[in-house]
Amino acid sequence: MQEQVARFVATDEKPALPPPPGDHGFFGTVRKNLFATPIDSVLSIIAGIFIAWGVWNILEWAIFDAVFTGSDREACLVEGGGHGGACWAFINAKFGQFIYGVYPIAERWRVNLSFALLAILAAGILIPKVPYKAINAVLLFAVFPVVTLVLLTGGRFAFSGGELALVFLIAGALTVSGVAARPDVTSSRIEMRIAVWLLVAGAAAMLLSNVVSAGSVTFLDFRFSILTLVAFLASLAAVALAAYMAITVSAATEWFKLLTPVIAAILFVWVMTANFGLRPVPTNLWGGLMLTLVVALSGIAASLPLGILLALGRRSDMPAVKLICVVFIEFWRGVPLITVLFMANFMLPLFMPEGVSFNQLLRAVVGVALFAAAYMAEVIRGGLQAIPKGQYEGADAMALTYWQKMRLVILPQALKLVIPGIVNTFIGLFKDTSLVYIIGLADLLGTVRRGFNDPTWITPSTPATGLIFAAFVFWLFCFSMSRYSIFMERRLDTGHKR
Amino acid sequence: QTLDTVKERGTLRCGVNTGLPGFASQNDQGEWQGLDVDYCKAIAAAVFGDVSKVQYSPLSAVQRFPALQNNEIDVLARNTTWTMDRDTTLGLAFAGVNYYDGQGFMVKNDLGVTSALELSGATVCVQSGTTTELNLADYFATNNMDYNPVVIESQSDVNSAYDSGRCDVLTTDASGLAASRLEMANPDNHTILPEIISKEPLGPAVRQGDDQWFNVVKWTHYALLNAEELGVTQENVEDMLKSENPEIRRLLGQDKNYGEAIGLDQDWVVNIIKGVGNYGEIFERNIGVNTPLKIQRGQNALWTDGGLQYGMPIR
Amino acid sequence: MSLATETDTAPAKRMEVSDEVAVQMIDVNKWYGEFHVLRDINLTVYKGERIVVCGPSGSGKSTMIRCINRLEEHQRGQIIVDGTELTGDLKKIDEVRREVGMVFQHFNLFPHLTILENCTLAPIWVRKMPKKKAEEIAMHYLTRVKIPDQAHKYPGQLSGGQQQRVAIARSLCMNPRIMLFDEPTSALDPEMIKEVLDVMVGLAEEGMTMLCVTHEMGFARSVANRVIFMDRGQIVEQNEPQAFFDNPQHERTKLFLSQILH
Amino acid sequence: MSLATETDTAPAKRMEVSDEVAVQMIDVNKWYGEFHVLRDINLTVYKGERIVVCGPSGSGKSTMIRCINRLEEHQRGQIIVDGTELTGDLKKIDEVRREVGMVFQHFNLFPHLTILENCTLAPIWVRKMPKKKAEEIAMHYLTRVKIPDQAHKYPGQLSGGQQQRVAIARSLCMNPRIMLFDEPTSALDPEMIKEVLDVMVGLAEEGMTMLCVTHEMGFARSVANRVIFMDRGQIVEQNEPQAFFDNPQHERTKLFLSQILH
Amino acid sequence: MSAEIEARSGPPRGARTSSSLLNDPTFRSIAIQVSLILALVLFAWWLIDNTARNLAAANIASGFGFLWSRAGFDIAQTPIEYSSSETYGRAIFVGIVNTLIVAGAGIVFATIVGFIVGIGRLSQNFLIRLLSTVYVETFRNIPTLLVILFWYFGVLSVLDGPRGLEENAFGFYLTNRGLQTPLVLFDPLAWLTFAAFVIGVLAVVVLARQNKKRQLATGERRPILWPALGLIIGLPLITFLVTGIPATIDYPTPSRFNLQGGFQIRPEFIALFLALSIYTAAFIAEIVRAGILSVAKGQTEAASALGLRRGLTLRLVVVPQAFRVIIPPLTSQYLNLTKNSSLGLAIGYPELVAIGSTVLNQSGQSIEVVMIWMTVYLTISLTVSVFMNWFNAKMALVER
Ligand SMILES: Nc1ncnc2c1ncn2[C@@H]1O[C@H](COP(=O)(O)OP(=O)(O)OP(=O)(O)O)[C@@H](O)[C@H]1O
Ligand SMILES: Nc1ncnc2c1ncn2[C@@H]1O[C@H](COP(=O)(O)OP(=O)(O)OP(=O)(O)O)[C@@H](O)[C@H]1O
Ligand SMILES: [Mg+2]
Ligand SMILES: [Mg+2]
Repeated sequence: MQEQVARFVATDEKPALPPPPGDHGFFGTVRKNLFATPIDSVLSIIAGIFIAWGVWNILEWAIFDAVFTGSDREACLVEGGGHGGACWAFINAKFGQFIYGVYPIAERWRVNLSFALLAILAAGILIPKVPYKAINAVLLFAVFPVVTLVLLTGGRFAFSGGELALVFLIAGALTVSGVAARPDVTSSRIEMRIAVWLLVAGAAAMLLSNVVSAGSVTFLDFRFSILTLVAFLASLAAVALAAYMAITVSAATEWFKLLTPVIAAILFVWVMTANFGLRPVPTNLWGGLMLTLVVALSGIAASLPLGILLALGRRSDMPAVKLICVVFIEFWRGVPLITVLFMANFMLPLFMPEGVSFNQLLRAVVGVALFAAAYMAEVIRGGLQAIPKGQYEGADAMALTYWQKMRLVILPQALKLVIPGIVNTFIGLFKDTSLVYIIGLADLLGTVRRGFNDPTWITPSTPATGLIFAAFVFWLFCFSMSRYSIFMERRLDTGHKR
Repeated sequence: QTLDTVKERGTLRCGVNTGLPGFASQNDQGEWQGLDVDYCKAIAAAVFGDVSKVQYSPLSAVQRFPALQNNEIDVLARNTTWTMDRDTTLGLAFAGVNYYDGQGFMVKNDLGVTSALELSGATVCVQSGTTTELNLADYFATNNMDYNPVVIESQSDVNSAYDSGRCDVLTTDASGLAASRLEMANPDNHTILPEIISKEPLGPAVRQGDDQWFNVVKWTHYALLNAEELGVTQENVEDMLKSENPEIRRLLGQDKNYGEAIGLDQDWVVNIIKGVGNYGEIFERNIGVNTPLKIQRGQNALWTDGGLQYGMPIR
Repeated sequence: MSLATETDTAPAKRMEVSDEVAVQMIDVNKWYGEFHVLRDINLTVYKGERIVVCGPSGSGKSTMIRCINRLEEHQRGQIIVDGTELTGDLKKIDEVRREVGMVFQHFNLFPHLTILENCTLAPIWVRKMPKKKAEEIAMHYLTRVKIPDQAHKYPGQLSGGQQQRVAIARSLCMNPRIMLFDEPTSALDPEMIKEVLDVMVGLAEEGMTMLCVTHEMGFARSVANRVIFMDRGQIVEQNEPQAFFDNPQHERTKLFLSQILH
Repeated sequence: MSLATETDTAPAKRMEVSDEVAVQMIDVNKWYGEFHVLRDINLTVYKGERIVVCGPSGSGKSTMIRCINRLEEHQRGQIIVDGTELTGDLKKIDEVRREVGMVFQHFNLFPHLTILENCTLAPIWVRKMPKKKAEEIAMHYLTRVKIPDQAHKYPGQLSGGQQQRVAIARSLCMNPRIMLFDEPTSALDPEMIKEVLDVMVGLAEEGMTMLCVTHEMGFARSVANRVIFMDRGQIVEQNEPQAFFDNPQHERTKLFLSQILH
Repeated sequence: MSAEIEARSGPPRGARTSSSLLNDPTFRSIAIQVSLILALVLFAWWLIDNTARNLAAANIASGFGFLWSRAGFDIAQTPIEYSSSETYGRAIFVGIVNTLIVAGAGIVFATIVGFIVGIGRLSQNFLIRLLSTVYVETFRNIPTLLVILFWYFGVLSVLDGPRGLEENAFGFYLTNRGLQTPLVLFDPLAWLTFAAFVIGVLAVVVLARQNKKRQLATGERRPILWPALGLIIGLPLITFLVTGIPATIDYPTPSRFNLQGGFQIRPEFIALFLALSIYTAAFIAEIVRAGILSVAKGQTEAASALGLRRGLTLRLVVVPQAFRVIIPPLTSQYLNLTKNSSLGLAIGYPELVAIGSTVLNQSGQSIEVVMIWMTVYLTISLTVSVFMNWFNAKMALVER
């Protein structure tokens, strides 16, 4: 008996056959998905009826009973009281306001131009196939904000001497550290040392100028106090020294690169102060979707770097640094955004020295950004924790410094890992911008609310129509962001597997 | 110092209501108009001689005081009631009363209510953080009546809650009621009850401790009143410059430079009147009987006409 | 491979195999969607037999043995386990599963339960045994796999080899008539492989019916009655281990063996 | 094990060892919390020496060689690498790390960088080399470990053996004087072990100073000058490979060798 | 080499020397921390100094004394005694209670909906899956505030008014004044019914314990659903009837302005409650789904292989493991819901922030009110986090 089965050698290869019908194809799928068990069948029928009912109601409201044209409430009023379908005429009439707020109609091309620039640059970054990612990123994150700011406000910002000095101090520090990082310049060279000390002196003067107010000097059309002037001149001198060093040691293209921070600073100041003949539009005229985007995007842009710093701080082994970051993060995460906005609105101005006043929009952005940064920090910390210890050791064994290790090895991996979390935070932040109405800014939702309180449009169906319109716009943005993040996640995931 | 800052900046920053027809609202072109807005313009005219040099900050009830305290605005002309508390603990200084008001009630006609005393058990819509809210509580308590408060943060939401039937009664300043009625889907369905339950002197306010700026705002107000009293109007102000009446000559700075004393030009009053007209003109243009609000001068008539408006003498 | 030399001296093969049928598969076919993963599988396992299944990755070994306790559903053909045919009938499936133990590559211990609880879970809930008795039995089998002292630890606290031994003990607690093993040692470090194989050899010596997917050729040689070689969803060759290893017939078997034994 | 026979015919040992000291450990002690993991370690490594460290799991082998480039901090005793004593001084640590290459069990390649970028990262940022030059050097070493054609792939796309070879190349790009290996082959499949050992043998033949924790006794026999046996945080025995394997002195060494060579 | 070196317990303590102070990591780290703290202290001092100066310049009073002065305004929903002559402090306390009420109710409802939808997303049934997915993707992607406004302005305020309503037998009325329901007023004898209920519950607990004991001893199990229901529902019901129905029901009746009597749930509460729970439920659904998916497939397979039925597998293997994964994010959603209840401000639900902003306006004490807000919310958050840490530590899977 055993002998029969014990020895067996296949003689022919069995062909791969198609699966039997019944659990396959259209009917198979339907049966498996809808009518696998009696309970399933009942559920399917109930759900099916519910869906049909829901879809029918939505269609009825949004299309069949809806009013598409009209110039005031009369069009959308239903005879005999009751409420009819959607009042799309209302959306139609107020569309401009929903997008631009009360931005002057003649100047709306400026907003459109910014939107277009944003769309192009963002597409360049977001679509994986488009080349020149690096340049694009610089344009999007460095050039675009300044250009938009000038476009939307009209520019002609007045820089105080202190602000100017600060800009140049930062530029100077970047230049000097750039030059010092070159292998052929040792940081012990006397010129470098002088440059560094000049910067330190400049920074000290800046700090002092906050406490001591001394004299007022006008230099290059800017009003300086004596101390800020000192700081400004010191930073210029440091830049000059660094430039001299750079020129002596390297080729022309190289030193041009080294001087980029200074050139950028000069350009920045010029663009911000120059008169391009744009009519100034104060921020309290901004509103609608445009304002929503401004708050959300600047909040996002500010919260990401801040979140990274906080996350690194929270993982630091220096107890004080860690404690400070923990307290900061837990504080912001523990309170509702509304109270943060109230705080930004009522308390921030009290914190500032006399005479310094913050624009209302800026305050909202500060509040939103700090709030989002705390959440971002936690997301990024999750990413940092997920990086295996071996990566840190590998970098250490290669003698990279702490910041090199973080910047070149750890953060790129950690950030990639938490893209979904970051995008979720972005989505949360985008949705949260709707709260800025609390401090009197008319974002998309705010304008819609003002719209349906407008006596010319008051009908029972306008609020629902307006809110659903706003919901749809928000949904569109958030949903595409989340889909994009899923897409990116998949892409990055497969890119590394073999 | 505010005056210097304003001059240096080149514009006056004026806090106004986010939208109260007749007092401060935006027309279809986005231009601001209303009684409070004209006060902003008047001050701008006094300082710059140009009514357009105003930057308006629409403020909600919650935002208005912090905005002033925090230097975001130079003057608050936002139908704000002058109370002792605000004058003292909030650090405000009221420069005068540009509208004598009182709190009233509005109800739907079909309720058949004719007196506020019939309102026991009603649901009342009121804006939060206002003196109105406090008066309401006091009024019902003193008259031993119940009510259900519905307290919402922005006036336009209060109005729409009332209009949609969430409340039976809407309460706010009588002038505000007149304005709110215009915002109803059907203004004719609503009645303003006769009772006025409080004193609501509304006026422009500035920060305490800056007497010069306080004087500018205060005397702009009195200049408007005096101009009306003396019959100086937007139209005839040029001619009036030649007037022999010593009071008019003093008002228009023909005899003595009163402007200098408060840091303004000699012809500051001329600029004001040229820009916005006198108090009566402002009133009639924005809220008077020929406007949709149809408000009588009443208490806001000049003292000479039996009202309360009394311009301090310029001399 | 050290195992081979050790256990060769006491081959389990000597034990007799009854001619009662434990598992019978007749023309079994299975598809994953469009993919034909098992093709006309015919296999009869007698009580007491120890069968080793080998073959290249993806050849359907796991799928085949998972069909035996209906972790996968076959679409055509018959599978009869211990006299019960596997169909959609839930009662019968339950019956079969109670009689068939299974050990997985990744142990699949329940991490939230202690070792002892892992072992008593099924006896208490499925066999409706009193807890005391279940624990006694569990301790018995844990002693047999040489880890009675770990009974109150959690799976996460044990090494891989220990976890796999617990998994075997857990299956044994249900007192199964047939044991299925799906690559029980391939997730283990070399030092631990031996301890697990030792337990399996012990089981085999006691006459348990076993179907074992493994690449441990030493184990196959010393313990199995029969070695089955699968490729592309078919049984390509089966034979006694001696003959199978020393004298493979099919081309594919030869290729496979040459790769695996160097 | 096949390696042993192959390379035995061309032993690298013939090369001369200088008497310059590369690494010197004097009475090194280390604790993890309360656990005394290195106990009075004394070890002198001369330039050009190839030392293999072996011993049971947990005996402190990894800890010892990780102390040499200060991935772990020792608490007592002195470690002098290439004339620089390792103290808390960050400058000196950086100096030492620049001179000492390290290869880990799990490769620790940076998965977000291509192979080439992995190799040029440190030369560019630490040695401040121009990118062009760094890439040339990297390609040179990648050619040497026989994977120049993979330069633009990502680590995740390579097999384990290839990854480990990249890891070696990456270390070599910094032009180190000493190479540390911590079980470089123990995470690899058997087929890949050889390709990595081949590279290491090549390195040894060129006279690189090497300290290598490994259980590949074939490699030790054919390449090492000296084999060190550690147990419980101490160096228990050290000797030339021939003598070490054929005639171990200490009880523990004998036991260990009997377990590992069967 | 031969002598075994003794293990010494504990490393030596003491300072090591270093060539340059700047390169000593300990020194560096201390220097960085000290300067950071110094900078922070300076910054804080600067802020406080500015604030003090600004307050003085603006002549604003400060301090918490205002909490004891008369509030003067009324509050719509007062779960605890309150009238306009009470203090600001009391008003704020009413706000806190209202916050807790809406948060509590919202959490319960959101959890129920969230679990149903989350399980629905894993359903075999395509239509159920579709419905759940649409639900989740819709509500996750629109702002909470919008959902709140939608319920309030879009749905509830377009309902009919309370006058001219047709009376209905049940006494439930949903109008633009909210939901009016009959209210049960108990007579003194009613305590017996409550006592019976408590006794019933206790009896069920005892029964369940005994059942479990028996099962452990003999392996047998008996269904206790029916006896349990009988004890919990039947016993009180019988007592209620026997004691002569000691309750009257107060039905709402139309009066001049509103419905009078009965129990009223205000539309502000309904809108906020519905919006918060529906919104949060979308997130909870995702958490539940992820939690269930996080239980490896091998676990269910192993359970099946042991002969456990699907129901038992879920109860004994999947749910206990999923819960460890679900609980932490679930709590943070609960916290979010609580924090989001502050949006009640937008529709006039008198919770902490809404009342706080009224107080802020009436008294002008912005700093103090903001501080009170922050303190209350931080207290809630921190309490929950402490609890969570304890819970996580307790539930953590033991690893080696
Ligand atoms: N759930 C599934 N859905 C679709 N295809 C599957 C599924 N499970 C397995 N397969 C495919 O079926 C084939 C056989 O799988 P099976 O796991 O039985 O192979 P195996 O012989 O056990 O291989 P290994 O040695 O890798 O475990 C493989 O090609 C596999 O990709
Ligand atoms: N970071 C750490 N904290 C506490 N104990 C540690 C740490 N790292 C290692 N140990 C312990 O120190 C001892 C020595 O570890 P080490 O890794 O040096 O051993 P090894 O000889 O390399 O062992 P293996 O062969 O397993 O790699 C072990 O008992 C280990 O558990
Ligand atoms: Mg398999
Ligand atoms: Mg090790």
